[in-house]
Amino acid sequence: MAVTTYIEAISRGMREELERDPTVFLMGEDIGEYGGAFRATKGLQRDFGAQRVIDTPLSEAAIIGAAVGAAIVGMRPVVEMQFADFVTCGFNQLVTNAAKTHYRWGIPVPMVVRLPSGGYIHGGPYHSANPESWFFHVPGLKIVAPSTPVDARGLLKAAVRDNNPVLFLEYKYLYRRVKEDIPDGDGVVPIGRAAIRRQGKDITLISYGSVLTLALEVADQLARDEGIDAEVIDLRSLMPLDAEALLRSVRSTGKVLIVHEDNLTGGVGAEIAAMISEHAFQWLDAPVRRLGALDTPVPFAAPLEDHVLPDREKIAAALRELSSY
Amino acid sequence: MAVTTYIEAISRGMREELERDPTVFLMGEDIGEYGGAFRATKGLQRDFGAQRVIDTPLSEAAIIGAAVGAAIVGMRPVVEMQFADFVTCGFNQLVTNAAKTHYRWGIPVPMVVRLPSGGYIHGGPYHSANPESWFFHVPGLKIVAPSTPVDARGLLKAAVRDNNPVLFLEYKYLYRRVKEDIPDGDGVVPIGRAAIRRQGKDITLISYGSVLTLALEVADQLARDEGIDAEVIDLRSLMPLDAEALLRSVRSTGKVLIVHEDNLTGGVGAEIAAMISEHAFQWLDAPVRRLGALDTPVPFAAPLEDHVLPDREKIAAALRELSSY
Amino acid sequence: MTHGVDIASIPGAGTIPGTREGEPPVPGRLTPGDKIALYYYLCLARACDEAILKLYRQGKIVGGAYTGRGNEATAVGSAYALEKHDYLLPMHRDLGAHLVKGQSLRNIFLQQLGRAESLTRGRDGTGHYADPALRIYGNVSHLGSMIPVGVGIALAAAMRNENAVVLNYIGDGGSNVGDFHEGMNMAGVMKLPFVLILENNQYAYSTPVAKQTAAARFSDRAAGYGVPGITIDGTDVFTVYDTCRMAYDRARRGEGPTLIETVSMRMHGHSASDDASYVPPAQLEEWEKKDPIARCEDRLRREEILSDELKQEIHVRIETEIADASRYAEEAPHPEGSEGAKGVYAD
Amino acid sequence: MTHGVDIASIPGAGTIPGTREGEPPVPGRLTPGDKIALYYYLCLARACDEAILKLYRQGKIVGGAYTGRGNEATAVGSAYALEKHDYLLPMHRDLGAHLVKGQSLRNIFLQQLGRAESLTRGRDGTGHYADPALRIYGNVSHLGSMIPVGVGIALAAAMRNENAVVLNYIGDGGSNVGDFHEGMNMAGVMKLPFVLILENNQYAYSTPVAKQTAAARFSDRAAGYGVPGITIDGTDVFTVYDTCRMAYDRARRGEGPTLIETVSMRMHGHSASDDASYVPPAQLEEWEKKDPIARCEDRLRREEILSDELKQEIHVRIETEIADASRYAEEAPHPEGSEGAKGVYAD
Ligand SMILES: Cc1ncc(C[n+]2csc(CCOP(=O)(O)OP(=O)(O)O)c2C)c(N)n1
Ligand SMILES: Cc1ncc(C[n+]2csc(CCOP(=O)(O)OP(=O)(O)O)c2C)c(N)n1
Ligand SMILES: [Mg+2]
Ligand SMILES: [Mg+2]
Repeated sequence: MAVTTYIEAISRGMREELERDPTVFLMGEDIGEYGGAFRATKGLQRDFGAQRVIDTPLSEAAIIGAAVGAAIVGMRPVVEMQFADFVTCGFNQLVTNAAKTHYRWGIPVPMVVRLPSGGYIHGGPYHSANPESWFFHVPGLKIVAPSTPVDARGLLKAAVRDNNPVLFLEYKYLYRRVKEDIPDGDGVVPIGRAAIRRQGKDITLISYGSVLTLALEVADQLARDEGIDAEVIDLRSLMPLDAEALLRSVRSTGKVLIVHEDNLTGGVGAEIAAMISEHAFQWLDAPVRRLGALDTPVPFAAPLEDHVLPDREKIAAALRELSSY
Repeated sequence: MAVTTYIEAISRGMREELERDPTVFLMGEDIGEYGGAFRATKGLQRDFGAQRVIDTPLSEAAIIGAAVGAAIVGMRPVVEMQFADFVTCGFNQLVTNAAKTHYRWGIPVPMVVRLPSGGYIHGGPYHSANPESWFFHVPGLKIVAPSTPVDARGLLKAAVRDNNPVLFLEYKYLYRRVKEDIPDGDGVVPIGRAAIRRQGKDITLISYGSVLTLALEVADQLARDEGIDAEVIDLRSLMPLDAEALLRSVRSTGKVLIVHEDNLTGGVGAEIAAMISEHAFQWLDAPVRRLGALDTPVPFAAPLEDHVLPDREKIAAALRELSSY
Repeated sequence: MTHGVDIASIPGAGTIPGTREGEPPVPGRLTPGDKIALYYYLCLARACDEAILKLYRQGKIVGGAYTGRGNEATAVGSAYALEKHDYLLPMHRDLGAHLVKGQSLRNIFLQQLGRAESLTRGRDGTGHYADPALRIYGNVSHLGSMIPVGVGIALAAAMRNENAVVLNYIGDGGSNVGDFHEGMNMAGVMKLPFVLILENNQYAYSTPVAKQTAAARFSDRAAGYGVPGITIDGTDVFTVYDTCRMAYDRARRGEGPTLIETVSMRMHGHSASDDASYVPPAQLEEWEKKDPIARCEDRLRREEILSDELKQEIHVRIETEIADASRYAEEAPHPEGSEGAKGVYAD
Repeated sequence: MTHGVDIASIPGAGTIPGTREGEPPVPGRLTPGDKIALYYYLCLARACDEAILKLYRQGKIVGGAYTGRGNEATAVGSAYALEKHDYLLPMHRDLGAHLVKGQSLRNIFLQQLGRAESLTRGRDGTGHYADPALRIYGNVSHLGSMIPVGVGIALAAAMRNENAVVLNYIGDGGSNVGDFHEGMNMAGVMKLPFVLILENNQYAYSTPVAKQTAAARFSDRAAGYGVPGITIDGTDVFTVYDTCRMAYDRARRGEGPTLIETVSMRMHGHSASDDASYVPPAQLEEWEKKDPIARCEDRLRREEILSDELKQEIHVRIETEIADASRYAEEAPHPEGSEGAKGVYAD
């Protein structure tokens, strides 16, 4: 198998689902001939036609709302936000229609919203969004956030096949930075299951997305250089959360660091920390620590962005602090 | 002083601010002659004119966006969402413009968004919203959630005078249910300070809004009947959060129950539980417990709504469980 | 028995036809049976509204009660011109459309009362249900939010060559929400089989149209989407029927959406708890003269289709039907509380 | 020196006038000095764009680089017709408007490079700044989102009887976002002094107008808000000036907003990283003939206002100004990282 980048893996996931199921179609701004701002859909309109890879007007609410409509009558739309930031314009459609329809009507809403997320690319306050926390709180939505090409393809396919609205967070920072062999076969990665990326006995480090890749590097380095042996868990799915996998690890390490790129307060890490603090109370040897971006918009200039977002140094410092607690 | 209901107190707060400061004005759907769906603005257009109490088209995004515009050039708009639920239609304006403007531009955005919130009124999935969690996570916004008439007036006034966008959660359930004497005088209640509603030594019960009033009843009853002596803290402000007041109480009780009406997962309670579990680690005698609505939309039929929302029985059960931990 | 038509002669073994399989009559060619059916549905919708109001006054309805009084011709005429496989996305004053599309009165009342066997199993109220078998997809409270959804259904229908039309409604107030714009524009550029009826009933809650928009006519908005727009009398069921039928034909021919503004008057308050004291009485009096039922009756009498006898028969029937359904719903069990925890996610 | 005009004779002690205190000339009555100023700003905007592109190619600009090539006449002409106390809310291809309204080149480059002393202190880039002294309020990325904000500024200006106008822009793509609809409708019904220029430059990123809307002209949308709408040639600075001046007058008279569609061509890719290979070369060639600068120069030559000498003088001046500003910005310090933690809330 050829080495595949993260974005190629997403692309391939879409292609395979378009081939497999005629009810699957794509919709979004500039996704047709152009192949999307990041070229994730490149070649797909050519191969599947303008009926199944649809260029839309610049209208996020209509895109998401139309996906809901198509989904409730049996189609499986996969829509792209050009940047995750712009999902705020379609927010109402997601929380009012997509999330609440199955509960009210008993009708499945199989749709995927692709969200090119995150910072570390000097995009500034409007091209660096980590939108998960808003939707994490909304019953009826699922959220996945792959950090590897294999998971990106596999979770994309699982999302397409899921009968619920799934937000697919894909990381611009990872698009062309991470590569791996993708084995043949269906490769669906089930939604709701975390993966242990590094076994360890001292600290449970929970993370996802871009910053997971940084955390993993740091964990390796600290194990090598300082004997701090962290178990690194990649959440992969944020909703549903694989609570059992987290608790299992915590029961063996007794210490937890949660790292997310999104700003700290009210982030997904708050729920995880609350959950672990409650359900692993007697196993904890130290307070559950969280590391996230500072509670600011993501600034534009590099030194500012560097200061605001979590980075290797901050992760290392947090691990050291916990280790010596 | 006459006995004043919660909604009259809000009304009075607006009236006093309109009188005090000519840059204050009101905007919203049906708020003029009609006085708003709940009559919070009744009489204000008559007394202050249609220039300062402005009926708008049915356009939540334009209402909130226009408030941002007026605020950045020096006015102090107070806008009403007819129900908090509809703020989803103006979500983008709040998070994209209102929240990020001061950070980016250094220009204050003094505006208030009034959000008639919450359930217990059989409003169903679209008239029962507790919207705080979405905004709690967004740096740049403040959130207050009064549970008494005195606080409703006092926090409304503080919100109007604040130089930041403030979301003012007001509880439909409380509108005509709670009454109290409002003393003369300015009565501004500072944003960011919690209030101890009941002193107690066994458990710290943290809550706000409608459900705080239920929690307080339950706490009184359990103290009387079962000797469980909870300290009840009314947050009043969610952002900024009065962390010091919470930690102070926890350090003396060693046990915490957080109760909010909003659904549990990813709610404001998650952050509070995470914060307390981290910063009061050595003082905790039991895991921090949370009680919130089930993770569903708020259903319409009474038995369903009753089952989904927190109520006296569930609060009592949680207190008992903690007390015997 | 008048002019060769009586209620029993109507096709459908005693049931009055609503939305049908295959093409409904072309404009101007309604049979006497169709006309009686229209009259029946106008009266049924109103009587059902009245029964709901009565339940409300008895304290049996906990949420709000919204009636379509004054709007019956729009709801009934537009739905009657649909075919069975078309999609209906009604708004809160379109009870007549639900009924014409085949919804049972029992389901209507069960929804109002939030009972366990209602179409939403008590999870949501009023017209907020879906009935995929009838291709009815109800509304949400958030005005405008169903327009993009309807557009998406039209997109799916077009992709699958269903030759189906999506009929959606919006109010004069709701039409100022952004989703109206995004949805209509998308439907226009994709030439989707989507018809939007903009029910201009002079008020959005307490707000008169003049405070909602400076547009002379709401149908003027259509040109901005490259779509035909027309303003018609929303109190004349025949005008509504004919106009809609033409719009649906156009949609089926692949020529895209139409925006139809129906002008009428909201004859009741916004909801049962609103006395509408902000509406000038003279305005109501003026519009009372254009009562949709009276207008239809007039015409049927002029055409000698409706006799006193038949009218009596129809009203007795309606009374019985409503009494039955409303009693049924009142006696139906409430949902079990624990049901409320279920069904957030599909399997 | 030609026809009684040289650059030194222009009012403002050697500086070329932009937006001024008091009324700018009435349509058709621009002085030779004004015309030279317009020419100067057209050239300045383009040269500044080119300098930004150069920085981008040198890897010095980290975010995207968006140029206004082809749009200069719209940006410059519309801003030149403003008065000093009017509000400007430009979009991402309106650099000329920033400059005319008085923004310094140094601040433009400081923004592009995200330096500590930029107007946003590095927190945001490009035109995303505000300069209250000049009454410039920049854009956010979210297209359409600034329209309601502009409407709110117009509301405040009207409440305070400022006799000020708010000028806002939107693209052919961005105009399909719901906020366009809500904002225009609110401005219309409140009769606010709000002018929206809809820059139809044929493309939204890779999407041609024909895939954005089926409307024949975007100005057809104005009637839906009870507002005058007009479509003009966006490559002729004089047409733009005259039309805007009339719209601002109307706004100042309290007659409400105007929607002006300016038709032009986006002559570069969407951003510096887009080669726009999806644009047919013939289309670009056709539009090259309507280059805003060439058209202005032609006219000024015909009117014998612009000589080779003066042109030369202007271009030398522009070169110097840009070199100075760009050098200044490149040498300016980056912000301290810790600054990023500050200023989320106002005191
Ligand atoms: C987005 C949104 N904002 C506000 C409301 C509250 N609300 C419910 S109905 C209504 C008036 C609707 O008027 P119109 O659209 O003209 O419909 P009508 O009731 O007159 O048929 C309002 C303001 C809502 N349901 N949705
Ligand atoms: C709400 C929103 N959706 C998507 C984008 C991504 N985006 C940035 S510019 C652009 C095209 C804009 O086209 P147009 O409005 O015509 O302006 P132009 O660039 O042609 O001047 C797109 C899709 C955005 N900025 N905002
Ligand atoms: Mg109406
Ligand atoms: Mg464009």
